[in-house]
Amino acid sequence: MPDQSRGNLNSEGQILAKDSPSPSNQKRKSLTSFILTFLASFVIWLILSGKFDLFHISLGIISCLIVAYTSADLLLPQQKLGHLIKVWLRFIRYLPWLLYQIFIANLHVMYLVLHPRMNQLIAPGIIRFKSKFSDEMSLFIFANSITLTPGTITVYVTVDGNYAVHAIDRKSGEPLPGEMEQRVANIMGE
Amino acid sequence: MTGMFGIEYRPLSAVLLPIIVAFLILLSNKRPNLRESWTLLGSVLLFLTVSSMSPIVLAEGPIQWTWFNLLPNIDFAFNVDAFGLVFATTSSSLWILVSLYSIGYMRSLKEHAQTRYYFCFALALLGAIGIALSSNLVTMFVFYEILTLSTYPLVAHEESPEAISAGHKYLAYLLGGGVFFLIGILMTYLLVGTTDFNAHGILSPALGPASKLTLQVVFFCFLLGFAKAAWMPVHSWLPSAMIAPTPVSALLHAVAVVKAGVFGVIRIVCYIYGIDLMQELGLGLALASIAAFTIVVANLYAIGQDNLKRMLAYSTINQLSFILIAVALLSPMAVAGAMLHITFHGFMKITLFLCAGAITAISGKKAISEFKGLGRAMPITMTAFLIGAFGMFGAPPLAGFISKWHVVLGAVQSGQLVFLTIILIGSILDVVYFCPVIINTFFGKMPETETLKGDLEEKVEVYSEKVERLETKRPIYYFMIIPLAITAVFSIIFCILPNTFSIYDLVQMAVKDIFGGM
Amino acid sequence: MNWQIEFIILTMVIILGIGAITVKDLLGAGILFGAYSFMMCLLWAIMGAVDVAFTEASVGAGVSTVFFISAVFRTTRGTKD
Amino acid sequence: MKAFALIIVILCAGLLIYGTSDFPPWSDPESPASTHVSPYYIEHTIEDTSVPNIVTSVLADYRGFDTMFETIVIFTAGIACFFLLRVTKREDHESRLYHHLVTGVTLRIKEGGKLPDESEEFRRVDTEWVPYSLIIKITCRLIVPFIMLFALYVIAHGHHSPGGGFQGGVIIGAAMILFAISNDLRAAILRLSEKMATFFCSAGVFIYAGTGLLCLLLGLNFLDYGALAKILFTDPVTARSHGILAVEIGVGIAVMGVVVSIYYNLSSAGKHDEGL
Amino acid sequence: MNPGQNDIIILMVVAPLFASIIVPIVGWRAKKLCYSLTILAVLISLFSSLITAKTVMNHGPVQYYLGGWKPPWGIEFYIDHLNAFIAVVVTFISFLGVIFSKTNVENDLPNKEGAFYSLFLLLITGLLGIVLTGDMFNLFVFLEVASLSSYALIAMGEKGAMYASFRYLLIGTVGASWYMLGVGYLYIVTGSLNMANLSELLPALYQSKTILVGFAFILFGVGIKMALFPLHAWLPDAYTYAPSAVSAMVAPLMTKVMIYVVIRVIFTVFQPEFTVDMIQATSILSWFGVLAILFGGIMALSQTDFKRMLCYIIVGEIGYIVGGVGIANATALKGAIFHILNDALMMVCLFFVAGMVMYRKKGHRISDFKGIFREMPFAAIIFTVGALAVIGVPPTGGFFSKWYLLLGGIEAKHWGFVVALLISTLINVALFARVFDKGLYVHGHGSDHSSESTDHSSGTLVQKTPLSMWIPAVIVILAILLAGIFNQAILKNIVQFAVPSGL
Amino acid sequence: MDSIFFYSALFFSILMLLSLYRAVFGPTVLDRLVGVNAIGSKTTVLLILIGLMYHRVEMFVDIALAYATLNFLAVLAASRYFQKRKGLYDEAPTE
Amino acid sequence: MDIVVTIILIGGLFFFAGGAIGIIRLPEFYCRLHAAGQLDTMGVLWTMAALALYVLDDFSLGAILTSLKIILIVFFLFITSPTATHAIVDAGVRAGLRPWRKRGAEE
Amino acid sequence: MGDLAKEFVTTYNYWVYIILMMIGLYAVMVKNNLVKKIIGMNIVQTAIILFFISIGAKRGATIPIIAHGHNGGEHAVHAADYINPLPHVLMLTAIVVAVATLGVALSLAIKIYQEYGTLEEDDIRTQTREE
Repeated sequence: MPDQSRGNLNSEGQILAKDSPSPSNQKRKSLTSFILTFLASFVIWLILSGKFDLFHISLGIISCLIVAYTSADLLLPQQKLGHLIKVWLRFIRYLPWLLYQIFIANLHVMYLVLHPRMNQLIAPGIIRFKSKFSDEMSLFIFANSITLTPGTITVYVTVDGNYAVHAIDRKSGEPLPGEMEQRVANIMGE
Repeated sequence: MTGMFGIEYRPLSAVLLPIIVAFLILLSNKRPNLRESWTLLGSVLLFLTVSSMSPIVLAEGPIQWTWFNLLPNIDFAFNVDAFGLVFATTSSSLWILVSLYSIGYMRSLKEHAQTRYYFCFALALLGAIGIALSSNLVTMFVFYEILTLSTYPLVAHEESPEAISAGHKYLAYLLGGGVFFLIGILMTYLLVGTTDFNAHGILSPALGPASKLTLQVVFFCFLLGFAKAAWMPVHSWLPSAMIAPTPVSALLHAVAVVKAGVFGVIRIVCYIYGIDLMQELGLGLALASIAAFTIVVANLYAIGQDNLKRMLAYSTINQLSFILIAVALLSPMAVAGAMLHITFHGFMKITLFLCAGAITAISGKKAISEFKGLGRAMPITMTAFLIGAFGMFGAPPLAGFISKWHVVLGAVQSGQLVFLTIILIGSILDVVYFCPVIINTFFGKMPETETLKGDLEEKVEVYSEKVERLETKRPIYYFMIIPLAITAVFSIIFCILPNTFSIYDLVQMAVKDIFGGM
Repeated sequence: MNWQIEFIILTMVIILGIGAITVKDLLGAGILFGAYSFMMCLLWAIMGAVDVAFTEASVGAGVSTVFFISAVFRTTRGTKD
Repeated sequence: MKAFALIIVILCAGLLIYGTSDFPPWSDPESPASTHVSPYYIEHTIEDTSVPNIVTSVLADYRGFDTMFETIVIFTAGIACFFLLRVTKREDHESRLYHHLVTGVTLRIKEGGKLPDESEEFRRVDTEWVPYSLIIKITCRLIVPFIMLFALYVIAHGHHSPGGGFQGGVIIGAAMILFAISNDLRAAILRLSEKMATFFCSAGVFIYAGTGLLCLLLGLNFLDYGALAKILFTDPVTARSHGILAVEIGVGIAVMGVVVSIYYNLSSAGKHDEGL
Repeated sequence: MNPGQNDIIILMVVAPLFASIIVPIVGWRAKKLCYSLTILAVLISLFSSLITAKTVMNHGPVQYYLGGWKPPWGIEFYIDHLNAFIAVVVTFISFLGVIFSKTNVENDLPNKEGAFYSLFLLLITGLLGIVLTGDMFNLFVFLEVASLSSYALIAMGEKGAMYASFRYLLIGTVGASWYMLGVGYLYIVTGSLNMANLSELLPALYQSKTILVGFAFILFGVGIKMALFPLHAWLPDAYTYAPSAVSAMVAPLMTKVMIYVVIRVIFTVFQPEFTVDMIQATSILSWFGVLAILFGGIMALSQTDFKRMLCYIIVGEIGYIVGGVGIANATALKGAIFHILNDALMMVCLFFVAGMVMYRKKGHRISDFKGIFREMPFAAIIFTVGALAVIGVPPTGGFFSKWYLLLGGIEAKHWGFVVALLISTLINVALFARVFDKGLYVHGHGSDHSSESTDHSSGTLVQKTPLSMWIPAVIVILAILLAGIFNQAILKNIVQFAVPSGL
Repeated sequence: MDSIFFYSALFFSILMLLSLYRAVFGPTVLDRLVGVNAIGSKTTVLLILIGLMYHRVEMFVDIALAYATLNFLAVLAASRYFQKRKGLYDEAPTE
Repeated sequence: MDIVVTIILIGGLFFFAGGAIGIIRLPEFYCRLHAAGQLDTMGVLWTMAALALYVLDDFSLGAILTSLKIILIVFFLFITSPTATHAIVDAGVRAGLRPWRKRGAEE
Repeated sequence: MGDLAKEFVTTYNYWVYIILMMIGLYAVMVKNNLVKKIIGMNIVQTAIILFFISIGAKRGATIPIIAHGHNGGEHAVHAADYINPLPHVLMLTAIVVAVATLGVALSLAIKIYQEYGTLEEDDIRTQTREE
């Protein structure tokens, strides 16, 4: 809970809050992530640029090198190559389901919004639960999936997997964590 | 002749000398002896330079010296003509005496800020000499302003609130006048495109394009500009400036400031407007009326004064207007008298002031009613005072007689009998206000408590119990006595030998230039 | 060709402008000013000034709003008017 | 005061409306503004500079001097913010919270306790510190490289599409700001130190002005990129195009540095601590 | 003319520019080096401005095409006699200002030398750019460079400077925006931004209301920046609280350069037949000048702070110049242009004095001037010369510009201006007499201690004014005197030709 | 097709007016933020629609992208304020 | 093709309209966020899809790249939009904004 | 649609810029809070940018980037086909100036807040007067 971070702090060296180790100042410059970042950014560059003459390509290479040099540790902090590809493939498999869920839930919210007696239908409330994830990335994907699914918004996530979700009515809040958690766990191979 | 002391460079060196002296004074501010010797040296050199020019001017005519171009058709130039030389000689010769006197006065009173005093004094002399020698109005204006500004710290030297307010009054009158002077110069420049002095006037060509009224207004601008001449509505700075130390008053009244004023008026009347134009515009009459009014009123003021210095101030106003009236008569004799009176009045008035200063410095008295019996205590001083006072109303063996005589002749010459009467009345009133002083000093009795015995030395002995400083600084007391004795002597000499320092010749030459003959 | 859109957006610009200076909360004013910049950006895109729109999008929407918020963060939010 | 201001405002409005009445019709192709100078730019941009984006060619070449000083304006702003806000002294009572990077634990050191050095392991945290949201952090981690790439693309393709040095520079700066917001200012400063940002400000302007000076040294007028043909071994038109690119890169670097520098100083009021 | 001579023009702007880029970087390592680099850059600028002025005097106006593009399309530097003259003034004054700034920066702004000198140089760059450019919009950009740096510099002064600078920023930005609006109005009917081109295109459109409004807004905008009387409210606070080195530099230059812009706009972009004859803008302007003179003088009288008094004097002096421009005959304009030089010199001189007094006595109220003639005699001399120049006492330059202004006023029969000028002279006397009194007369009534004793004690107790304050001050009083003595040389060679044709 | 784009663009602008209500009259700052965020997402689409109407959509895509990025930045910064400064009601008087 | 595009576009508009109405109608801040955050995201998805399809109509390399760019925008928005929503909620919670409760509900 | 309405609509840009400018000016003069003043100042600047961009508008023209597909290098480029680019260039500069001014103004506001503890103008004035 964020509010607890300013508790009664007297003893020397008391732990105030546990936070993820910041990737930014640990100079883990691995070659793999550098190359991967370079390749990824170069693909995006080609999409953006749309010019395939030598001059622009070389500009692109220089730009991608700069990006890879400066932010490889941001984009891909620690994953192994094989793992990464698997995750991506699974993520793409996950997307249609997510889109479908979003669409369904959207219709629900539309119904709520356009209903003349809206105030009686909605019943906002905060749901708290603990998920089984420990990996940041899966926490993140799960949290964003929850937010994307209308009717629910992630209020906060902690590193150890505590979630608080705001739901607009009972129906939206009920399925959590449920199926979605399972699918996200599948992606990350947990 | 070549070199720095060639004839053509003498005007320049006359102007540069005070500047050099001023800065030498400033540099040697920690060493009083050195500082004062610079002053003396400078004044002597200046006098030599100026007086060395008069034979040349008399023989070969004016010395021209152009330095650089200030404005189109206006150069920063000097033109040493006879009239200018009269004024220059007067002021430079008096500087020597005033410097001597200052040393005595300042040291005996242990005045503060002496460096500033000598510095400003030198600059004031620069102003006076510059005014005398300048060849056009703009150059004159430069020096006129220098004179005004450099005398301001002198007037307020005492640094008391009254002194400072007197200084402010002084500045306000003179710089305010300076503004009008500037307008006059501007109008002159606009009308005729030049401001060079010419013995026949330069403004007469302007009569066509510009109306008479314009020229008359311009004349009054000039007249206001020369508020230094202390004619009556703009005189009140002069009595209040009396708060200054006596040598400064001497400088103001006798040497530089007021003389610069009347000098300027004469320059305007004779060299800018010219006699003919003055007559045509009827300005002579106007000027004479103002001056006549001033003479009468100033005399009446003077009679009522109890403070000696204030009385002398009104006396000065009166005498200055006498010069103005003489000029305004526009006859050769009168103008010659006016020019002579500049010099003669300078010498006589300085005598009076130095006496007044000596009285104050020694006895600490300022009011005339307290002067009883001083004549016996300070015989030299009071004799000199007597000479000065009689000179003022033109008693025969004294210098004032010569100039007054010329003026009276001039008045007759021009047929202005009204003004003749006023001149005479003025002279008589002079006697009236000097009487109390003379009577008090020579016939009054000193009060019991302050009885002085014997001559000056004994007096100093007596006072030594009360005032310590007089005793300790006794030798410099002579610095005060000697100058006033010298001036008193000169007041007599000028009557007997009017051509001392070639003054008379120079005046005659000037008048000849203006009128083409006496 | 599309003056109607322009008309609406110009009206919005005025509303946002007035809003930004009347809101009694500096943070709100900053946010509304950001929205004002959005509208300006849109307006310029409609008028065909793409480069200006781009600049306004990056400057007005992004940087200047952030600057405002930083400044409000470092000073105070309350205001009398 | 209000009434007075209202009067002035209404007077100004009246004056402006008065002036508006003589305007040429709105969006008129025949108006003087569209027929006097600007057609030259439109018709000659390809043959003079081979840059299709007329705005870029006018900005960086025809009126390149303007743009140079536009860069200087922003440089001035950066230096001015630094000059106004930066404080180097720090009160000691503030330096009590520390972040242990390896474990991600935040510590508070009691009064009199030994303060750890700022090092790889420990980092000072300020009293206003609050834990940063995981979601925001990861999102920013993912999109910052993308934004930077996009910004570089914008700079590099200023010739052909809208954008250019200024916009690109601002977007890179925005990426840095995003990073600073999602983590904290110290993390951002560790990536791009203040001195580095200042150096970028100067370097960007230096590239621009240096290009101009190079042209001067090569014998043509200041900022006449045609002179660069001598060292690029191309024809003057291509040289101009490349000159424009160089200039845009300069602008981009400078603007990035300035935006970052201003943000650093504004968000922490010059103390360079926690920031927004 | 060979191209090498022309290149020197751009050096004038580029030298301080490059220095300003390098200085903040250099400031990390070697703080001392910043100062010398700055001086070097300004010196280069000064020399190139002198050479340019010489070229202009010998060969007539010079053009420099930036980027090699011809004027209506590209930006040009167009330098005629007026420009060249003002450019020399700007570089000269900034040279002195830079020298003067040393102690002020070291004492008051530790660790920020690099940024300070950088901003200082940017200010100079901006001002020079305004003077040299021949393009209306480019002028705006330079204006902003100069303004932004001056806001920052002013804000680092004593307490109160922040708020003053903030107000200056608001008003200044609105002024600059108005200027730009005016340029837009001109652009919408002509389609051009180049001054020379505009002056060719505009005569056909003189009947247009748009032109009139554009002209009005340009004047409003520039009027705010130059603190013309009703729009001057920002000036006194800003320049009073600014650091002494900054006010010594900004106060003389900023307003003067803006007046240059006014002259440019009125007489070059618009021709005199429009501004003088058709809409009578100049006569309105001259009356504003009159008001400014009187208002500045009266407000200055009521101040107790020396720098604030100087600020109001500046307001008055702007009135002089604007009035001279407004009278719009050759003589008055000559006086106005010459007064730009003189005013800049005397203001820099007086602000130097304020800086010296600030350095010694940690204050710049008039009461802090007590006894400066004894304690800091050379500062007193500098002050005296500056004061005399402001009053307009002959051997100083101030007299001669006033002379021409008066002459022009009388020629044009603009008596209001003449009277205002004369009254203001007297007011100036009163102003400086107050300071003189404080400085000269320390003893008051009944002086107990003799002068010699004070002389000795004062020298040892207080720290000496450093050399870096001395040299510029001495140069500036020499310049004031020389400007007076050689005024004919200046007027005949440059200023005379700077007066626009058609007058 | 142009007319469809035009009318949808018009529709978008009207929707933006609706969101504007929240932005201007939102009782709390966060409501304003919501409104502005909603306006931002609509604007992104609107920009591309304008591009289509100019038939130069490739030029407008970049702007839309930059816009989306920076809108996100602004929202993040504003919300960041509240993460650090408590008291939505304390400091700012709300209507 | 045009018809498909039109239909999808209108679908997107529908979602957007829902979002806009929701923002106005819903009673409190957290609920409004639901409408603003998610319905808009959906709307963006649909409209962008329509536009990408339309661009793809003129089948060339440039068109493909443009539609790819549009998809990139959508992708981008899908990452940022929930994050932004979350940030606002987080801000609301930390700022101490109480969630709205139905009158009489639960307590 | 009547002529008057048409006139109004076609010059709507100019009306709006005048209104915005006046809003900004009013804010600068009257508003008590310094940040509000800064916002007003920025609104003035944007209003002027709006004015300039309106100058550049051209009926029936496209954005000022030469299109490759339609008329590339070999074809002549017609000036009437492209919107006037010059005001855009000028306004790019103006936007940059605006943001630079904004940065400096906000720094000053922060400093003023540190010095006086308030951003309200009247409070600052009272404090200054009390000294």
